[in-house]
Amino acid sequence: MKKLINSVDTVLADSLNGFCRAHGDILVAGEELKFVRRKDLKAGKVALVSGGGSGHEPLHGGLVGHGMLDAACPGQVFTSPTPDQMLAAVEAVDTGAGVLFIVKNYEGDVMNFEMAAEMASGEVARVLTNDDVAVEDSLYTTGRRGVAGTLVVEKIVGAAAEEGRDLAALKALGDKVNARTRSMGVALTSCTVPAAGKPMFEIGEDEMEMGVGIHGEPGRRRVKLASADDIAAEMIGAILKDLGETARGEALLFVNGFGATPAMELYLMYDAAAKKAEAAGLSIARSLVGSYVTSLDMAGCSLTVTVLDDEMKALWDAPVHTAALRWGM
Amino acid sequence: MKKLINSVDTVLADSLNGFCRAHGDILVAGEELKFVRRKDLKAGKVALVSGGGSGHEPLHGGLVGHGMLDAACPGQVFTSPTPDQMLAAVEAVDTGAGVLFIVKNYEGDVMNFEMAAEMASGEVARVLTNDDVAVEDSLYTTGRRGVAGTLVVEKIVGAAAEEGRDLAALKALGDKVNARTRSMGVALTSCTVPAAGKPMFEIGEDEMEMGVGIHGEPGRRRVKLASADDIAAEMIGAILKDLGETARGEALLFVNGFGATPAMELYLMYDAAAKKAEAAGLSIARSLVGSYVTSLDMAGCSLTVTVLDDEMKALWDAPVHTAALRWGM
Amino acid sequence: MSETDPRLRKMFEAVAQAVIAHADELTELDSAIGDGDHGHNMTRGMQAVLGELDALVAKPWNEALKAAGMQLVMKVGGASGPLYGTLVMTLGKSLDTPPTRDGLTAALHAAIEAVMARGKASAGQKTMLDVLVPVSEAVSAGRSPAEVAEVARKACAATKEMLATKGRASFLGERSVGHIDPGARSSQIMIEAIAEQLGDAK
Amino acid sequence: MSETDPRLRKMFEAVAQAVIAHADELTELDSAIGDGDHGHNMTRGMQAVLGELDALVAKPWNEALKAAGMQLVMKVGGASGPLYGTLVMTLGKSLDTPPTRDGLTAALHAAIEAVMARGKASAGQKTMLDVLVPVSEAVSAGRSPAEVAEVARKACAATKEMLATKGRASFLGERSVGHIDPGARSSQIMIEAIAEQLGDAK
Ligand SMILES: Nc1ncnc2c1ncn2[C@@H]1O[C@H](COP(=O)(O)OP(=O)(O)O)[C@@H](O)[C@H]1O
Ligand SMILES: Nc1ncnc2c1ncn2[C@@H]1O[C@H](COP(=O)(O)OP(=O)(O)O)[C@@H](O)[C@H]1O
Ligand SMILES: [Mg+2]
Ligand SMILES: [Mg+2]
Ligand SMILES: [Mg+2]
Ligand SMILES: [Mg+2]
Repeated sequence: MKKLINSVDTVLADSLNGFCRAHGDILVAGEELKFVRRKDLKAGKVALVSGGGSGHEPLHGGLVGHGMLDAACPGQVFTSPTPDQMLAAVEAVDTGAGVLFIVKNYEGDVMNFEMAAEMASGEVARVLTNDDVAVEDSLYTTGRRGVAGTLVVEKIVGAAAEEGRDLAALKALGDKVNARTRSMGVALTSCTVPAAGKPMFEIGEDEMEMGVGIHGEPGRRRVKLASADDIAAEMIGAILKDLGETARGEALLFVNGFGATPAMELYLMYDAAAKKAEAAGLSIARSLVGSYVTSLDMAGCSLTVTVLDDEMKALWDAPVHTAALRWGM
Repeated sequence: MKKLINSVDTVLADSLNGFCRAHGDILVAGEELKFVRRKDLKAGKVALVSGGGSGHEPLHGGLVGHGMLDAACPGQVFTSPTPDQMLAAVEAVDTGAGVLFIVKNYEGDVMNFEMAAEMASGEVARVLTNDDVAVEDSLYTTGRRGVAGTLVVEKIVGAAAEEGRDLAALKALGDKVNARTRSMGVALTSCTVPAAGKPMFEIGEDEMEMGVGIHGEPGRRRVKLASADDIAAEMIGAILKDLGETARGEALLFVNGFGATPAMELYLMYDAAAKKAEAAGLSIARSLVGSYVTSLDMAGCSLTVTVLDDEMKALWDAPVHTAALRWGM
Repeated sequence: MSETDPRLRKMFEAVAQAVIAHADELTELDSAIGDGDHGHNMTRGMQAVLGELDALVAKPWNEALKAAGMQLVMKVGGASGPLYGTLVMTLGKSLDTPPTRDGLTAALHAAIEAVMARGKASAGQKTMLDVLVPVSEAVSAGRSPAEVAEVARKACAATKEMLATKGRASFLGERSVGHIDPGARSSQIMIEAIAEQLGDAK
Repeated sequence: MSETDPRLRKMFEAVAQAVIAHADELTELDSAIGDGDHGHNMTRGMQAVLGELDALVAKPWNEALKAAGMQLVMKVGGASGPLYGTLVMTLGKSLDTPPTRDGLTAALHAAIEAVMARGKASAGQKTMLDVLVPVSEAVSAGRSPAEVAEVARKACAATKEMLATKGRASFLGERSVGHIDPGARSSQIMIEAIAEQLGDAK
């Protein structure tokens, strides 16, 4: 395992300390690093709290700040945070207007946030993200995973929260954004969890994993490495098929790197994906390209399409100031 | 070689097309992709033009926009652009106030920009960046390389150009920022140039290259993999030693990923580096953490320290809107 | 601190040590069809319990189990944290103290119901429930500790050929077949440790 | 288009093909002590020359060289582009047409001076100049094409033990020793191709 670390036991704390130190102008760390929160809270605003296993940086801590989250709870690497973390975060950021949890659909995350909601004293609502089309959404399974589309939900709902909307309205908006968002991922390499010290799976020089999530788990299929155009065609095809009738008009196209794939390749994938999406009749009105929802040091990327309406577009454009996303201020 | 590409011959064009497509709100591509320029030029402003081999994305194209560059010329991967590219860029962005070339100190870049300057009709000045302390700066050699510190020069000079300063003043400012900036890099893996198809060097699981540049060239020494704290201590030590008396007061600390190192590790390195720099008496007033000056898919990072004064700090804080750096607007 | 029942310390220690001793294997199993953290998660929880052991064993059985369950909830994380936490907390809530065989049967039943409710799952989905449910049935049926352990061993092995429809492994679809479920294995390890303690105590 | 001198086409073709045939080797050499692009850079330039060949060979020697040099400047990039471009352009500017032996000697001298000025370098720094300078001296001394090619071969081999103080290889310090310089090798390949042509022409 080749990583810039001090020891496997301190990776998370060392990294969080560096993160809070580098962004001390907008962020503060909670006690025992249970959460990271905005420095300046806004009284009367619904507080947005997210979190999940670590290893997906900058998600979620890098999305805390004006116009997005109020707090994020980092679990151990690829492990949901525990309810005491969410409780401490709620305690710290709830200014009386209630708290909206934004939770990626993994049973661990769902149950830990659920227990926290049961234990919390104030009002708590939840938006569950499940944008990954690689997982079949069936009544008989856990349902789809929440992946990179979570960032889009957090941005749009965050902007609406900043406007002063109430908890019920924000939950409804979050559910709507999630319903209009789909993602799919491909991995060229595995990733290495520091504590494990070796890659989670072996993969040949000419192979890729189609339909991976963001936890180094194997995908749906192991296939031969294909060209960027073919990969984009398969992923955009699956996304648009799943969106069905919703896939019309303007869209946001988000190409997300998994951690070890450089900007050169991400932009190349953006080109391939945008062409496919436009050929299918979508108009790409907004775009985001970069490594925002990562899987440690995995090489590969995911594509996310969010079908926009005017409200969502305006909220996407609204000012944001976090460690990872910043514009308009 | 595992990359998200269509073919080795089209990597650069495909990636540039995606880049210009994704940032079409602020950028336009020049004919034959010879350069990328700002969409909106500002008459009477000195034009800043940079460029260099590709494979360092988002440098330089990602730094084109309000408050930074007016145009960037992308060479082939790790190969300086050719004078016709700079000439075409100058032609496109010179509004009459002259052009400042910002050139990283490599003989290829130096000579190609020099030939372009000789052929250009308008007024052209040049700032040469050479922040890499891994290379001994001797009268008998090519001198130090320009690496990640180039971004700092481009940001600060770009902000000053926006204020309307003239060519001579901007050149002087660029030289000053460069003189107060030092960097050093470490690589955990090699990188793979698409056309070559295999890593540029072999390296063991327990080894690292200390003092690497950004072109996959071997560093000064091959050593055993060390802890983040020890790596940071060596790099910050070399940087501060080289800065000598200049290293006092406030500084910008920039932790730059080489392309395959995720945010988690970069923030961990930031923590280690900031502690060392502060223990040596510097006060870290500004910070930047991310993969901005990359070396394709190399794992590793560089540390850059720029000693700030009030003017530089204000210019660093000035609004900027590029693909890779954005704040205040 | 006085100990209400010396068996309690032995029980907690035996379970924690057994899980910790098998951490690598659990992580290995989770790497194949999950995200490779089950061994670490369980170890973190068991170490928290060991760290609080003196305080725990000063409590009566039911209070000790409630507190240990809360430790698991707050320390394990992932899916297994809330599930094992709920299991142990509910055991504590439902158990009479000192425990009787009938009380244990009822409490185990209640605890497994709580796990099913928390995880919206049932047996047959390739999870820890595929060990816990048959174990509970064997206990109800009056089987000996050694027999119960044997039931757990078989039930765990049987998860290998199952298709996962709950937990992360479900994301793999058909590819989940052919691997033992990590949570089934950790359940079996704990049951075995308990059975050994009860056997010795007999 | 009429050709002013049939030797011109043969000369350009021979040089371009020789370089392209050795592209992998040049890239290999550049990977060891540079950035691994020399073979690609040179191939790009040579293909540009071949692409313009009909137009080039319609010009007289000096104009053809000037135009070919400009092609190299605009297509090769890196350090070698401006250097080889300057070399060939200056050859064109300095050469009488049709070329004479004395004229060639003087033009080669001028061209190498121009390369040294462009690159602020001289022989002994582990660059193409370590081949070009002795070759120029051998030409001045009246050596035959075969002898000049032999001088180039030896000079190229001698760069192996040199310490680089110019070009990317200089960043490596002592680690640059033990590898042949890629630019020295490309120079040698071109000289050899030219010498063969001149030898055949004799
Ligand atoms: N809904 C559920 N009901 C019962 N058990 C479950 C459920 N989801 C997951 N599990 C169990 O949890 C185990 C995984 O635990 P762990 O790896 O610690 O958490 P995570 O899956 O969040 O990484 C699985 O092997 C399975 O036995
Ligand atoms: N200043 C210089 N003077 C003469 N030759 C040089 C100089 N700098 C580099 N070279 C030659 O250029 C060669 C490298 O060319 P190339 O790899 O195409 O460019 P780059 O070094 O920019 O990648 C070196 O091997 C060396 O022979
Ligand atoms: Mg997990
Ligand atoms: Mg080069
Ligand atoms: Mg797991
Ligand atoms: Mg080179």
